[in-house]
Amino acid sequence: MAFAAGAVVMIVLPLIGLLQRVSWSTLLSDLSAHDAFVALRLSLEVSLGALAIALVFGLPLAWILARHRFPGRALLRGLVTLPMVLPPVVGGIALLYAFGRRGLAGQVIYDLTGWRFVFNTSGAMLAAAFVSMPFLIVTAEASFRSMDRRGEEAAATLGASPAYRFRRVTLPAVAPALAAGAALSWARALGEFGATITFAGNLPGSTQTTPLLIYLDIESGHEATALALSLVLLLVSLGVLVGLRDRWLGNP
Amino acid sequence: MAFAAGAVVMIVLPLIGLLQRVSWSTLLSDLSAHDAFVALRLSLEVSLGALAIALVFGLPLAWILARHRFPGRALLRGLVTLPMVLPPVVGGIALLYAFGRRGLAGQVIYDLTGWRFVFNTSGAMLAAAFVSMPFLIVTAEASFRSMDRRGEEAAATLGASPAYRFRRVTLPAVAPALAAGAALSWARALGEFGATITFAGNLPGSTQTTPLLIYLDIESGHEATALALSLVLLLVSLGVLVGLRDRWLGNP
Amino acid sequence: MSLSAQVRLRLGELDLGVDLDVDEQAPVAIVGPNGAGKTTFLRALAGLVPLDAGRVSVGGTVVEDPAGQIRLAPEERGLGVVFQEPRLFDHLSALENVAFGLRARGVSRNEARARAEAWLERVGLPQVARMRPRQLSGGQAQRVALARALVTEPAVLLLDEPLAAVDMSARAELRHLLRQELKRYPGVRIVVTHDPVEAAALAERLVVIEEGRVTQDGLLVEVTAHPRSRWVADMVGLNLWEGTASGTSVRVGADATVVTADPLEGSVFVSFRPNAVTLHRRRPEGSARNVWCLQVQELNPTGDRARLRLGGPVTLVAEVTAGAVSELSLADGGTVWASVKATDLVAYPV
Amino acid sequence: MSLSAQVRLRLGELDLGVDLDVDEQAPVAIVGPNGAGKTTFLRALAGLVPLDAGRVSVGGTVVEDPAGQIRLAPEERGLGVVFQEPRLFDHLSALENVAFGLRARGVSRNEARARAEAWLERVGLPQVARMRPRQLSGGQAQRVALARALVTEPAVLLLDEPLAAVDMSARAELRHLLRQELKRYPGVRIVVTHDPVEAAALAERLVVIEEGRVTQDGLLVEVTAHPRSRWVADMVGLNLWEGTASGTSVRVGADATVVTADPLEGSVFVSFRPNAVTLHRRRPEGSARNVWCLQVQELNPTGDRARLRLGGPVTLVAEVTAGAVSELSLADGGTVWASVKATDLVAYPV
Amino acid sequence: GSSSPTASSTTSTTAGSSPSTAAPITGSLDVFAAASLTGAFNSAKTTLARANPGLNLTYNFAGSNTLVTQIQQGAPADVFASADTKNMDKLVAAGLVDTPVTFARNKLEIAVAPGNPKHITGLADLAKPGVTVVLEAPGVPAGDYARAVLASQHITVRPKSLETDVKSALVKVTSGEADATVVYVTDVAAAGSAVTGVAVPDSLQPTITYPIAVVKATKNHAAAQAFVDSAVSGAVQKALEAAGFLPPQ
Ligand SMILES: Nc1ncnc2c1ncn2[C@@H]1O[C@H](COP(=O)(O)OP(=O)(O)OP(=O)(O)O)[C@@H](O)[C@H]1O
Ligand SMILES: Nc1ncnc2c1ncn2[C@@H]1O[C@H](COP(=O)(O)OP(=O)(O)OP(=O)(O)O)[C@@H](O)[C@H]1O
Ligand SMILES: [Mg+2]
Ligand SMILES: [Mg+2]
Repeated sequence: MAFAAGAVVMIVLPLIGLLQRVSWSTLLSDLSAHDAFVALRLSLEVSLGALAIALVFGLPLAWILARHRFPGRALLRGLVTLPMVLPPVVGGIALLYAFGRRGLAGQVIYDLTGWRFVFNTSGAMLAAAFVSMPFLIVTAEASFRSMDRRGEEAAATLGASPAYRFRRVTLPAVAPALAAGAALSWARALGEFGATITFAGNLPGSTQTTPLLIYLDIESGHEATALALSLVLLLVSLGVLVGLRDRWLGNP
Repeated sequence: MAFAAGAVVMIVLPLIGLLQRVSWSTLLSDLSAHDAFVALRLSLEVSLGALAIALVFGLPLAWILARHRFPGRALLRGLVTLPMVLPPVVGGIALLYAFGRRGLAGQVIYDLTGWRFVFNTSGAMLAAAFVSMPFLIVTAEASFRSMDRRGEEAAATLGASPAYRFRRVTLPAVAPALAAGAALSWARALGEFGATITFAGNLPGSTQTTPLLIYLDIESGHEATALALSLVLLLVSLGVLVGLRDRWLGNP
Repeated sequence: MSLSAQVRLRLGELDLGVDLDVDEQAPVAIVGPNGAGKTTFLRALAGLVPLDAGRVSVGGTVVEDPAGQIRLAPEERGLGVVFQEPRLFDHLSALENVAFGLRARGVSRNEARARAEAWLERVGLPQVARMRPRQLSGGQAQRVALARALVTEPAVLLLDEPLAAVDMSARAELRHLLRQELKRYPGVRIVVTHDPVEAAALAERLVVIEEGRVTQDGLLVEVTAHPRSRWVADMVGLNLWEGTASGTSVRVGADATVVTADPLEGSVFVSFRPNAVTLHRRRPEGSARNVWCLQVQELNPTGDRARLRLGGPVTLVAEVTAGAVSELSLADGGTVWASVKATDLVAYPV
Repeated sequence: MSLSAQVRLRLGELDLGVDLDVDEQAPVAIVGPNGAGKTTFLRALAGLVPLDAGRVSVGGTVVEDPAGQIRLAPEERGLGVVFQEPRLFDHLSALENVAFGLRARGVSRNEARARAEAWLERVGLPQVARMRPRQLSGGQAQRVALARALVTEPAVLLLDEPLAAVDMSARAELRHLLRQELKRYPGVRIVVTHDPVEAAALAERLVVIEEGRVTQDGLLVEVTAHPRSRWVADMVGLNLWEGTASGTSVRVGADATVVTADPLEGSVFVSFRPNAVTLHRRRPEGSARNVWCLQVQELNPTGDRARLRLGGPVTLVAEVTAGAVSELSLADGGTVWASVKATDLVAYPV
Repeated sequence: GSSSPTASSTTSTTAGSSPSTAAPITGSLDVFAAASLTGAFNSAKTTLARANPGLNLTYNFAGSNTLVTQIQQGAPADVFASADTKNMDKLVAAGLVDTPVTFARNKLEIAVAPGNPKHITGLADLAKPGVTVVLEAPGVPAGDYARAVLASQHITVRPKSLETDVKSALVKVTSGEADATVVYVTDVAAAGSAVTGVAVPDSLQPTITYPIAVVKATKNHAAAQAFVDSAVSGAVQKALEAAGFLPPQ
């Protein structure tokens, strides 16, 4: 109990500190003065896009890592967590090497389709997905692994195909853990900064997400604006997390 | 299957890109030339310290959030995820407001004990714990919530106290999810950069963790060294994650 | 040490209102239909579901009283429960499962092991000591759960269908063991069971719960001899009719009146054993007034006998020897004459 | 449509080697002690545990053959399973649980609902349709699971103790329902049960599995009349001795020889019904040679009769009327003379 | 002989030909600029937009080093404005930019808490016991400049932390963790009342120049060149001066 309070203090006190320093009188003008709303909209778009990517690509990977045996599985399982460890700037550089116009895959894609990720909202999504997908994968994998499989067996004997089983039995059973993983992944994507600025650039309206704008505000000495903007970012994510998660998880 | 491969490409290709650019011939000299090993040791120390803090403080909080009803629970549940969303620099500033020498709690602590977190390894740990603890809390809470409680009931009727039950029944039951959460949390702490630099500073041997050193190498144009160092960081965490997790989780 | 419970609670569709006082003299068996609330009642005693109202006290100590804001946690009530499903701890071996309650109570590692081993032996499973629950069969798991609860020797022992998953031969043996254990056990003992043989073997007092209410409560021989509901009659294998008596004549249906030995007035139950029914190919002669021509609705051979469900002006179950079945060439759908002697009919007021 | 299985597999301590051919003529009951491998055998048929060797074919199609690298997934085998535990889907209502298999097979929403509702009604639970599994009692859950498997009408139906959690009165009714369903069911039907009454009601053929091997397989009446193992004898409630015959005299223990009606030579089984035993206060006179003075080890009153376990030069179970118990003033620990007529002893070669 | 990373030979203040009265700039223009130029460049944007209705100007602000990496990786930049010559030289060496010109200079300044509670009057006070100082890390230009100046005056400072950039050094002072640090005058100006500046004598000031160049791969060379010109002596230059930067000369 005391320890839990310690955790709350550790997390909530800094947030209160932030609140204290926000200059409330100039809050609205600080925000409306510049691209704050554009950046916020873009942030939502990019973070939700990254979450979608993580779900579409990461979930099957988590499933395979949890349920199939193949050589190199342990290694792959470790590899997918590495983007979390990589300093974001290095992550951005790595992304450039892979998906930049001159990158391993980027070059091929550019030559074939003329598409490029860099300086493009899709690039910001890719960067956010790169850093946030591991959170979903690791959480989903753990839940796929540890869930009780007797329900799946029963479904199979009732004639349910693997896909039907996955949708109607497995997913509902791991929903709480998946929701947590998705929340983690989404929040990480929303706060993503280093990889985005390095890989996707910092263009208002297409790659300048809120954290990038906050960074620029701090760089140019507008700390008050930066804090105001952080506050808005926090409120938005708080709203989403509080509003959605409880409904999603069900209330025990 | 194809989607899973997509996820692997998205994550592994950038890592391959990094590998390609590392200048292997000068790798060792790049690393030994400067404080690389000091920084690596410090990184391990700080990230493990942060993990310990997260476990000691975050686990009880996760338990309370999952199992007790109290007014404001949904809000608190949202609040504890916010450090993930905060751009790291803002996180550092917030930490300064709370635990800096003039901060809300920092002032009190300083006045009473003369202790300060800033410019101090403990500050780096605090910063890392601040950003990484939410990962543990969210994962642990989801697993506490969704676990089958019939075992706990049985333990209670066998005369087990809540603490004994928690240790002998609940923890083993959620071990896989906890391991995943701890891995996420640790990896995030290991990669932590922005909050540390802003809050704790950057002094070799006491607060200069590997990501800070990497960032400085990049800023000062020593990209090769930065990549070499990133590679070492990746290998260390890969070693820990691959080596420990499979053993910890058990192999299904 | 005794248990006194007034349990009032609602849970979903269930409206549970059960009063029960049990002393340590003899084990009590609870029976009742699926969904009657037997498990919920045990859970309420154990503190696993809260009462809405009422009170539970164990040995004079009030362990729960919503009005008085008293509510002890399950582990503070000093009772042991065997659940309907095994609920073993998956990460512990069978032996560690059995030793769990002892370890939780602070018994030393070695002693706990030794006592757990002894109990595994008693439930016939010494060989599974090191196995994990998922390596056990359904019946083995339930037996380990039984050992796990019994080893702690709590003041109150609640058993929810402890033998349901145990195979017939092992059941006889385990029932015997359980009977001995319960007999000499110095505490309150309550067993939920679906099996009348089990109830008879384990308990002297029988409590019937139907739809959340106690419908019968008394000595086993008393309750089984005088069922007061179709369910109880079915359980003990008696035929039961409800009717209106005037003297020795009881009207039990639109077209049916039976004659009993003892005169009564008003609403009565009439019950009789299936083997008190005699079957005949043609209408029997003589003075018997309890005679009907019935249709064979079901014929179940069991060993050297057969049970028949017969319908017509009255509905009854008859038990006859296998020989009689072939002699009378009885078959599903055929008709037969059935008679019961008045002295075999037991009538008692509703 | 028929099922032919040669199942060879090892799982933990279990070494399973069961050959079984079942046609669609009549249901088959499997019985055996806890841990014998009955559940594992059904799981192997269903494709839930892989064979090490052997082969399973359904209606001529090989569904598993390790040597031939053939292994169809459970959902491709077209069979239905009722598991020993309900295994309902927690997030679906009882009705949705029952409709699951139909929906998975592409039956329209409305039709699936209607058929599921009809089945819930048939298992006696129309009122729980909208409830979640955790709101059901143990017995209700198992009945829903039964409906869930039956509604899909698969070519092969595997039932693992379908009635174990069902209360006695509902059990009689459900057993009746299941008997009818299984009777007219046009497929392979295998029921694991611990209850000989259930086996008798549901199946004509009885297969006994002990320690992973088939120890008896035949018509129910045949198997129950001639048990070949202590377990089977216990299950059907017969006394069983193994001994060496020379003519009508069979040596069944160090100090005990019995006389039977039919002469045989060599190793034989001798079995007799508990109610063939007559008890006497003093040594009975006359020519009876099957007479022993035995100790009462256990006395179980069941309704109007009592079962006694007696020990001494031979061990046997006797069934006598309640009247006899009081007449002979029988009690645990006392001694009594027991006799069995030679014509009541059935002897057959091992 | 200071070893500070001063202007390189490739930098010239005379390159560029058009005067500030050139024809309106049109088309789209991507300017990659060091993050420390954010305030000045953004405020110039309004003026430029008014004067050049046909101009679609986009900035991409990031660390100079990041921008170099991006341009090397084929990013669509038209103009690159760097905060130091070292990063610009990388692009010059790679042949990716035209000849750079200097468009701004900066000066070092000591930043202390508002009101200067520790009474710091010059660089020498940074070595006083009881004064907590942070500097930027080696490799960070401001830190290298500061160390060179301190070394030339034989002042030995023991910094509590080697900050990774100017802003985090400044934050240590504004939050009261450090008593003083050495940053650029423009940073002190931008921070407003949060810090007080203590001047470093002009005689000790290193040469701190900001180079700008047209990226060779530009598709709008005219506009790019016009922006470079404006930075040297036009509307952008005015905004820079307002933010505290010194003119190129
Ligand atoms: N958690 C719950 N939520 C809602 N309703 C519940 C819950 N638990 C029990 N019930 C209701 O209580 C009824 C009785 O359940 P209970 O388990 O006590 O029956 P039971 O007598 O033990 O039956 P069985 O013989 O089948 O085990 C159920 O039919 C159900 O409607
Ligand atoms: N997953 C497993 N791992 C190891 N051993 C197992 C596993 N499953 C079953 N066994 C072994 O197989 C034996 C038989 O199990 P099974 O469930 O088939 O028995 P059963 O005949 O159904 O018994 P019951 O009547 O108790 O249900 C068990 O005693 C156990 O030792
Ligand atoms: Mg129950
Ligand atoms: Mg089984």
